[in-house]
Order: sequence, then C-alpha cells, then structure tokens
Amino acid sequence: MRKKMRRGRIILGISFFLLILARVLASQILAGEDKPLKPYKVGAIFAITGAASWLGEPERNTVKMIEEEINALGGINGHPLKVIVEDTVGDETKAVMAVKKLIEKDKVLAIVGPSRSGTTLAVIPIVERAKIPLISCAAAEAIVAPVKPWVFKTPQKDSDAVVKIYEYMNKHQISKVAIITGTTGFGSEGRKQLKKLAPEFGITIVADETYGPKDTDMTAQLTRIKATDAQAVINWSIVPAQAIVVKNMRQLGMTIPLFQSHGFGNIKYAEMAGEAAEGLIFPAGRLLAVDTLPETHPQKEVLTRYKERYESKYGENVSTFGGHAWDALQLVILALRAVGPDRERIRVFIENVKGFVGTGGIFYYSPEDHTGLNKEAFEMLTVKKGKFVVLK
Amino acid sequence: MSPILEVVALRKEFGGVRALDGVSFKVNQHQIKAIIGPNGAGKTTLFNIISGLYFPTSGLIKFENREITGLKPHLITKRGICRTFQNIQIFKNMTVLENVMVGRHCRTRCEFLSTLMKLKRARYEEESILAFSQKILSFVGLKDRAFESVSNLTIQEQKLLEIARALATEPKLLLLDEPAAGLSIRETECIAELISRIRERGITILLVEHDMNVVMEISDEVIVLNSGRVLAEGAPREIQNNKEVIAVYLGEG
Amino acid sequence: MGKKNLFSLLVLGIMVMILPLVISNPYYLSILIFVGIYSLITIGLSLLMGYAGQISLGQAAFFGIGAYTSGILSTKFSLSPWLALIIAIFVTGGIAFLIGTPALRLKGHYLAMATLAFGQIIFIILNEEIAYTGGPSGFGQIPYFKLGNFVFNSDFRYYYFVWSIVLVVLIFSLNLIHSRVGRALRSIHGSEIAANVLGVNTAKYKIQVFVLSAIYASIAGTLYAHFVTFLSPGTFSFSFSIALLTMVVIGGMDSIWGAIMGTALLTILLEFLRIFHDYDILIYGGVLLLIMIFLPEGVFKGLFNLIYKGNFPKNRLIKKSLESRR
Amino acid sequence: MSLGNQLLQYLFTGITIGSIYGMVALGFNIIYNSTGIINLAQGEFVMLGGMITIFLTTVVKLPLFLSFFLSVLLVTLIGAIFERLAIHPLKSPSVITLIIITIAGSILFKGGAMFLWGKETFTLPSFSGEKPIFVLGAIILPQTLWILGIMGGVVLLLIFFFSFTRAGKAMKACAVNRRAANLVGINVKLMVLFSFALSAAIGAVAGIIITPIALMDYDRGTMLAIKGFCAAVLGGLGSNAGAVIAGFLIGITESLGAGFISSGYKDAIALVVLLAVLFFRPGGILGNKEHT
Repeated sequence: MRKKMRRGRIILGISFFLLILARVLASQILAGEDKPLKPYKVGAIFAITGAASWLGEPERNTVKMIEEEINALGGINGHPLKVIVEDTVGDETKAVMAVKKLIEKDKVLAIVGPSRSGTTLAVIPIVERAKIPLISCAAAEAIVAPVKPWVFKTPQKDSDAVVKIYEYMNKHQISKVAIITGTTGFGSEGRKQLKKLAPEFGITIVADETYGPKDTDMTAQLTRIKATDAQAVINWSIVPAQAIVVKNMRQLGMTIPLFQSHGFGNIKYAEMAGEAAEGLIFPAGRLLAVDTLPETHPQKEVLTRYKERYESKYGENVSTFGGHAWDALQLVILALRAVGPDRERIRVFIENVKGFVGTGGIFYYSPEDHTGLNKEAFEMLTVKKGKFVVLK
Repeated sequence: MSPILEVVALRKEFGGVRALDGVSFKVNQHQIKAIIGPNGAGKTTLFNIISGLYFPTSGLIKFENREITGLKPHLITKRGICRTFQNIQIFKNMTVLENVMVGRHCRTRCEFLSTLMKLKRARYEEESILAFSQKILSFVGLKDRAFESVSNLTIQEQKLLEIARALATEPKLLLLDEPAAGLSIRETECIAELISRIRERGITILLVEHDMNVVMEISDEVIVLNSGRVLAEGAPREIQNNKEVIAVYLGEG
Repeated sequence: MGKKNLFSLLVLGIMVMILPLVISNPYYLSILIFVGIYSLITIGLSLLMGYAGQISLGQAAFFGIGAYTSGILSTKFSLSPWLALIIAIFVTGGIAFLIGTPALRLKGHYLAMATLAFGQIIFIILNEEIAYTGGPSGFGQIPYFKLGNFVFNSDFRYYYFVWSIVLVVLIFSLNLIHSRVGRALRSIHGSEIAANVLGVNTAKYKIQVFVLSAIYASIAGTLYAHFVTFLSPGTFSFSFSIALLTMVVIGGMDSIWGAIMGTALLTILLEFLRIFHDYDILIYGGVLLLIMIFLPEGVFKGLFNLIYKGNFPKNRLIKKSLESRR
Repeated sequence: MSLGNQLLQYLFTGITIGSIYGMVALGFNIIYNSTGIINLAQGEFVMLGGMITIFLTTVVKLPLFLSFFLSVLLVTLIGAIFERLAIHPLKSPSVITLIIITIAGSILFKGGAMFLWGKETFTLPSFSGEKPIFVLGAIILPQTLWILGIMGGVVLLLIFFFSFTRAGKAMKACAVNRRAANLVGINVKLMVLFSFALSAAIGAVAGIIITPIALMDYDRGTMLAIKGFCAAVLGGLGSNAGAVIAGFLIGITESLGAGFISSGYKDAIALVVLLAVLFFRPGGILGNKEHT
C-alpha cells in the first residue's frame, strides 16, 4: 500500500516534468522551418524572467513579432531573419554566458539587448573584444559615455528626461524639489543625474529619499518629504513599487505636483496607482500617448503600426520597453538590408544612421553619439482618466 | 593513596530545580568506584559537570590536586578525564577505526595549515594515530571490524567502541555511564571483564551503573546518590546492608 | 588521502588538461570556468555542511565580499589583482571570523537564519555604498590578472588559471578531511557532545572551517571579478546562496567530489536547458525537492544505490544519512 | 508638518508594516510549535493568498468576500498537500534537510505562481475605500484598520483554538514534548499536517489583507518571510503574543529608521536587530524558549 502510494508520487512527479518538457520541445520544433537562403542570425538577450521580467517580456515579444513579419514578407534581401533569444534573468553572470553563446556558438551578426543597464555594462567588454555590434535596450548613460565603437543604445537618455522635467519646473517656478528614487540600477542612475543637473537649472533638492523594489509602504519617506518645503516631488523608479509612492503621497494629503520618470511608462503602473495617478507628470516616448498625437507628427505612423500589431498579437498593452527592442532590431535589419552580413559594416552603418524614425524618437547616430536621441524624443505626459495623454 | 578526583560540595540547579545538592566525594587512584542511585538522583548530571559539559551552580572539582571546575570539556579531556555516554554517542558518519582515531585528537597537534598542505609532520602524526588506534581496537576486541561502518555494529560493539574511543585519549580517569545498560548477561560479563582489564592498565574508573551484579562484582567502593545528595558511601558489602539504601531502593519499587 | 582519491584526482587533472583541446569554443570554456569558480565555493560549503554539519545560507555574501574587495582595490585604488586577491582573502576571513564567532554558537534553524540575515545585510551594503560599489548599477572595467606580460584575458588562459586553483584547493581539502582536523570536523557533525568530551575544541573548529569556506568563496569571488570584469549586487543575492546549496545537495553533501560534480551538473545543465526559460525556476525547485525526498545522499550516490542494489533508497538512506545529522 | 505629527505618522506607518510582519510571524510560530520546523515557504503562502484572491476577483469575477474565503481555503489545502508530499515522507529528518526542503517548496510555489499568473504586479481594491482617516494630523488608511482588526481576530481565534479545543490542545502538547504526546495517544503526524494547513491559512489571510496597500507579485514571498522570521525570533519563537508585538516593534523601528536615518538602510535595521537578538538573547525579547 505504502509502496503503491510512493510509486504514484514518483509517477506524478515525472509526468509533471515530462509535460513541461513536451510543451517546450513542441514549441521549439514548431518554430523550426525550412530555410531557402542562409538565414541572418541576430542575437537578442533580455531579462525575460527574474525581477526585471517586465522589461524583458515585451522586448522578447516584440523581436519575435518582427521576426515573423519580416520572414512573412520574404526576409531580408531573401535571407530569412533568425532572432535567437536568450534569457539573462536580469543577472550579470547569465548575461555574460548568453552573449558568449550567441557570439561563439550561434555566430550571430549583431546583438539586441540586454534589457538592464547592469547586464549591458557586464557584456560590453565581451562584445568589444569580439567586435560584435550591440544595440542595448537599457537606459544608463554609462553604456555609451564614453563612446565604445561597438555599443549603441536605443532608449532615451536619463539626463534628457531630467532636463525635460527641470525645464518644465523652471517654466512653472518650481525651485525646491524632493526626490525619491528606487534602489535599482535605473533608480540610482536617475538619482545621480537628478542631483548632478539640479544646479544648472537653479533647482535645490531639499529631500533625497529611496525605497527598495519590494517595499510595501513608503509613507515614512514621504512623511519626511512632507516636512520639508518642497514644491514638487520627483519619483524616479522603474519597478512596480513606484505606484505605492503615488498612492501614499495622495493618502498623506500631499497636493504638490508629482513628477515621475520615463520608467513610469507602463499603463499598469497607472492602473495600480488608480485615482492617485491622475495629474502626475512624466517625460516619456510618444508611444504611450500615440492616440493623442497629432496626425502630422512624423512618428505617428510608426507608433500606431507597432501599437496595433503588438496589441492585437499579444493581447496586452504596449510598453516603451518593447519599443526600445523594436528600434534596436529595426536598426539591425536596416543595416543588414543595406550592407549584408558583415559585422564591421553593420557597425559603421548604424553609426551613420540619420533620421531613422523609431518608437523612441527620430534617431541621429554619429561616431560621437551612440544614443541617437536628444531630449526632443521625450514628450511630457500626464495621466487623465486612467490614460496617458500628452500634457498640453 | 592520594585521591585522583575530589568533588567538593557540588551543587547544580536547573531553573530552580536542584539536580545536585552539595555532593562531595573522592576517587582514589587505580580504584573502580561505582555511583548508584534511583532515576533522577543526579548521576548523569554529575558526569556532565565533571566532564565539563555543564557548569556547576557552586562547588569545586579537583583533578590530581588541581581545580578543573568550569574548564571547557576538551581541556578537561586533555588533563586526562574521558567518558562514555548512556545513550550511545558514536559518530555514525565514520568507520569504526575513524571513531577511535578521533580519540587521539587531544594527544596530537597538527592544525589546519599543516594538514591542508600535508606537511611531513602531519603525515608522521597520522601514522602514529593509526597505529595507536588499531592497538586500542584490538584491546577491546574490535580489530576485525575496523574498516566497517558503525551502523553494522551491535549494541554491545557500539559500547565497546565508545570505550575504545575514550581509551584512545589516554585518560587517567575514565567515566563510564551505564556501560552494561541494554546488554545481555553474557555481554555484561564481557564488559565487566574489560573494565577490570582497563584498571590493570593503571586507569582509574568511575562508573554509573544500574546492574547491581556488575557493581558489586567489580567496584572497590560505591556511592549512593539520592535526590542530588550522597546517601551512603563505602565498600560494596557495606552498601548492600545499609538500611537507608535498602529503603530508598525498595521504597521506590 | 586514499588510493581512490588519488585516482580520481588524476582523472580530473587529465580531464581538465585535455578538455580545452577537445572543446575550444570559448563559450563552452567559459561555462567550465564558471563551473570551476563555483566549485571553489561549493567545496568550502561541502566542508562546512557535509563534514562539519553547519549550515550557511549566506555563502553568496562571502563570494561577494571577495569579488567586491578585489574589484574595488584593483579598479579604484589601482592595486595589482594579485595583491587584491590576498587582501580580499584577509578581509573575507576576518569578517567570517567576526560573524562566525557568535553565529556558530547557534544551531540548526537559528544558524541558518543568522547566516541568511548576514547575507542580506551584505547585499544591502553592496547596494547602498554607491561611492565604492557603484550601488545597484554596479561598476566595471576591472583589470585582468597579469603575470609579467602574460594577461589572463582569454577564456582559454583563464580556464587553466581557474582550474589550477581549483585543483590546488581540492588537494588541500582532501588532505584536510583525511587528517586529524578533518576527523574532528566530522565528529562535530556526528555528535557534538561526544566530539567535545573526546578533546575536540568544537567551537574553534567550527569557526575555522567557517572561515576556510569563506576564504574559498572569497577566492572564487576574486576570480569572478577579474573574469567578468563587471560587478553588481544582483550576482550575490540570497538566490545565489540557494543555488550553491542546491549544487552541494545534488552532489551529495558529505563528499567534496559530490560538490564538484553537483556544481558541474547544475551549471552545465542550466546552461544547456536554456530552452526552458520560464520553466527553469519550476524545474529548479522540483529537482531540489525530489532529491531531498528521494535521494538525500545526492544524485550520484543515490542513483548508484538505486541501480546496483535495486532497492529504492528512500527510507533506509534517509534514515541513515539523517540520523547521523541529529 | 511638526515633529510630533511626523513621529505619529512614522508610528502609524510602522504599525501598518509591522502588522504584516506580525501576521507572517504567527504562521512561522504555528508550524514551529508543533514540529520544530522553520517553514521557509511561509512567505509563499502569503503570496499565494494574495495572488489567488486577485485571480478570483479579477478573472473569475467573484465578489471579494467570497474570494477571500475561497482563497484561504485553497491555500490551506496547498499547505496540507505540501506537508503530505514533502514533509510527511521524511523519517526523523535533519534540520539541514528540512531547511532545504522548505526552500525548495518555496521556489516551487514561486515558480508555479509565475507560471500561472505571469510576472506582473497586481493589486486589490481596499476593502472599504481608500479615504485616509486623519488622527492628530497623521493619517491611517482604512485598510490598516482592517489589517489590525483581522489580525486581532486571528490572534483571539488562535488563543481560543489552543486553549479550548481538542485539536488545539493536542497541537500544544506536541510542541511541549512530541514523544510524550505520541505516548498519550496524540497522532503527532496528523498534528503536523494540521499545523501546516493552519499556518498556510493564516499566511493566506495575511496575503489577502495586505495586497490592497502593498501590491502583490509572484516574487513577494521571500522578503516577507525574512521580515516575518525576524519578528518571530524577536518575539521568541513559539510565542504568538511575542510575534505580534515584535512585528510592531520591527515595523516601527523600520519606519523611524527610514524617517530619521536612511531609507536605504531601513531593511538592514530589522536584520541587525535579528542578529543582535540571535547572538545575545536567543530566547527573544519576550519569550524564553529553548534555543538550541
């Protein structure tokens, strides 16, 4: 009797794993297809699982979608596009391994990603040595400053977002601000820029608070801010916990304006914060407010197309993060189409891209600038009735 | 003959409960002394204090005329006292031989660095440990089982192993906690014979035992403990006829 | 060290020598480099857990202290990586001593939680001391090891560098466990009281082996820092401590060889099972659970018993291996 | 905002956070009491409680009240199944084994939750609006009152359960001496099952009531478990009153620490307190249970 039960348990366990195995293998087999010409292989490394998975998932979805679309249209100059996606789990060691695999085993022509600044910085030495173009989807300025020949990025610069906010403040006579930042790479980079640029705009930071990505309540930090004479609060983070700050602030009855970073660019954060999010202001790419963008805007078409396709395919809202991956992969495709499978020529091509209309803005790369965007890529947005709209 | 062990007014309380209440006695050199008493009399507590596992609440223990009260257990072992346990405490993750080799620990010196790099000193020492341990194993009659896992041993063999392990520390005083418990009559005789042989090697023995036949047969002197006090002390024959002792034992059933 | 160990060492040594000639792809080599680096930590953890019976849920912290100390010293203070390695060993050893002295008086769950809390505190410090550690975004440009003009900057070179250190540490550790000190450690695991009355200074040895395992982790950390050349706190989180624990457990806690095999198995398996992506956390937890329930002596020993003795080892082995830990 | 107001606000914030820790600590205690096990998957019960309720209210569209009970029931069941499959088969397991098994369980629960609900963060509406209540210039959220009320209720129920019901008394007996409990005819193994179920239930309740203020995702469990454990140890493992009080103490220290010292190091405060207690007063500040 006992033996039987035990055997039952083993069988249950084994079948459980077989089930998963079958599912994964099936999806792998179905994904394979006949290839007429030698495919162009492009690597993509994102934080698909782990703590930063909200970044990696839309990015992965996006590149997979583009791969499908390109191949449905006959590939790149007849060559099918093969995007090999690897997961970094947001972890540096795994990212290093993934990049090595892409370079040494899969022999990719270029790499899109990683999602996070930390993982990007970790893999830079490898791509520099292997001479592979890397188009990062992470924000930190350290990625491209100083400029490294093989490394590009598509997200807007943190400092441009800061400039956007500070300019707005100057216009509205706000000179004393409190900053509250998340203790992640994104948050601490933002904090650095906020503190660095404040004097240039005549802005005094009267409170400097932080919170962890898993914190449950930020009233303590906000109470401390409330006790100062801050005229506005800047909440700079990329993790969901930033929604709690928004909520707590309103609960504490603080009525001073709240500014968020472009890390707020996920409509779910606004949903989580609920009513408290109404009226907050943040700089972001135009993707989030494409509906309220005038028809004449040069990005309108690209944005609408990406948004519609993504949302109909995956049944979830687009985020700017997926947009970064869109821009990065489209740049690589553009290069492949123009110069073919040659890493050095791809690099030179991207370095000289001018006027590429992406989701993040209109890109102008140069040997001195591997970001390609300036502060005009940002639009000040606000939340109105639970939706992101362009601030008028 | 000078006493090897002297216990003076030993007291031990556990959260208000007195386990030992002013126990004093002496153990002379080359003696076999037995401690008897009903359950809860404080026998094991006494052993735990002598071997340094417990701190006494008050009182004094002298070994070879030097005070050892409150010394750490491993230092007391180094001075020359070793013990066995009532509930057998052999190292089940080692072989029989290795168990005994642990006993040589306090008589050897090589530390982390020299063993890490396996210096000449460490190798010599290892050989001497091995030789000594094998000698001890043959003394207690476990030589054939040296390389076996201890889980293959019978209860009797486990008890022998514990004694062997204690002997490996070259004790001057050996504390045996119920060496015959759980053994058959034959096995008990075997242990009793071993204890006598150990004494012949010049080792003093203090033992706690419930088996009166063993106690009366091998011990030179007997102490009776009851409720944390010494009830009686004397030669086995005197104790057997002591009215108070009889009362305690009969009274308790 | 018995004949069996010498033979195994020889086999491992030859394998280590030959492997790069067979698989020259730097990607595979770097997997093996990580196997080597992690093996250093798990050898120490195996000494601590499998031999001395003390648990640590904060081993990633020592790995991190080693990595950050030498990373910061060689990057921000321009020290030679070799000197940084030595200083890191002393720093880590010192911290391990300070934390171990009170912590190792605790047992079981309390010790586990104390080491866990220590690990978390180090993790927070790595995140907060931005001036030195770069905070959550970390810092890079850590120099490579150099010997004269010979720079350890390729996977091929680093592979031999790391594995020679692993072999040395392995030989040291095998020496240790088959010595007076090794027996003392195992006796603590077997029965702490008995060890104590047999003259083993249990408190001292527990701290020493704790410090030794921390030093191994510190060396691993330094090797990691000068290989990846970039550090950020995420690598040294609680979940890495758990991963290390899993490696040791899979291989069989009470064997150094098991620790290395478990490390290799898990590292390589996870790398080749990249297709599992979203599922790997489930597989991870599932494997760990199944092993603990069915093969608590580790995969290798457990499967061996299963195949050669034909009896499912569950009850007997659990009983045996667990009784010994009481 | 005056210093007094600030202090009061920190106090309220501390109580809010602390009540969460206290609830998690209660779960630790129940299992520890009847088994001597620290269930490192305790945080995962909390997470599951929150996630299942979110699933039931938003996807199945059940009313909150019903989802509450349904998800507590489900998590209780999960706790019981976990005990049956992972803990029950072990014969006299060692502490190391138990620690690893409960960790493995927690990884598995986490993975399962990620598999089922993805990696996003979710929230629940507050039970009775979000309009803060002002007390002397500081605010309390209505949800905090719910948390305090429900926690109070749970503590009272636990006291009643352990002092007046047969099962409760039997579990208490196991805590005092398992062998003796077995001898007098208590089915110790069954009590272990009960204790896992009960602590899963309490974890689930905690998870549900904190979600409206703290949000919930698959990865929440570990940090909550660590903080909850700090509270359990500080209060003296096994003491329920101690757990609740220690929970408040840690919460208040954290919020004062965030307010006056450094918000970055506030998480370290609880941990340093934990280490200090373990090193110098392992019986906890209130209890004095045996600690080795």
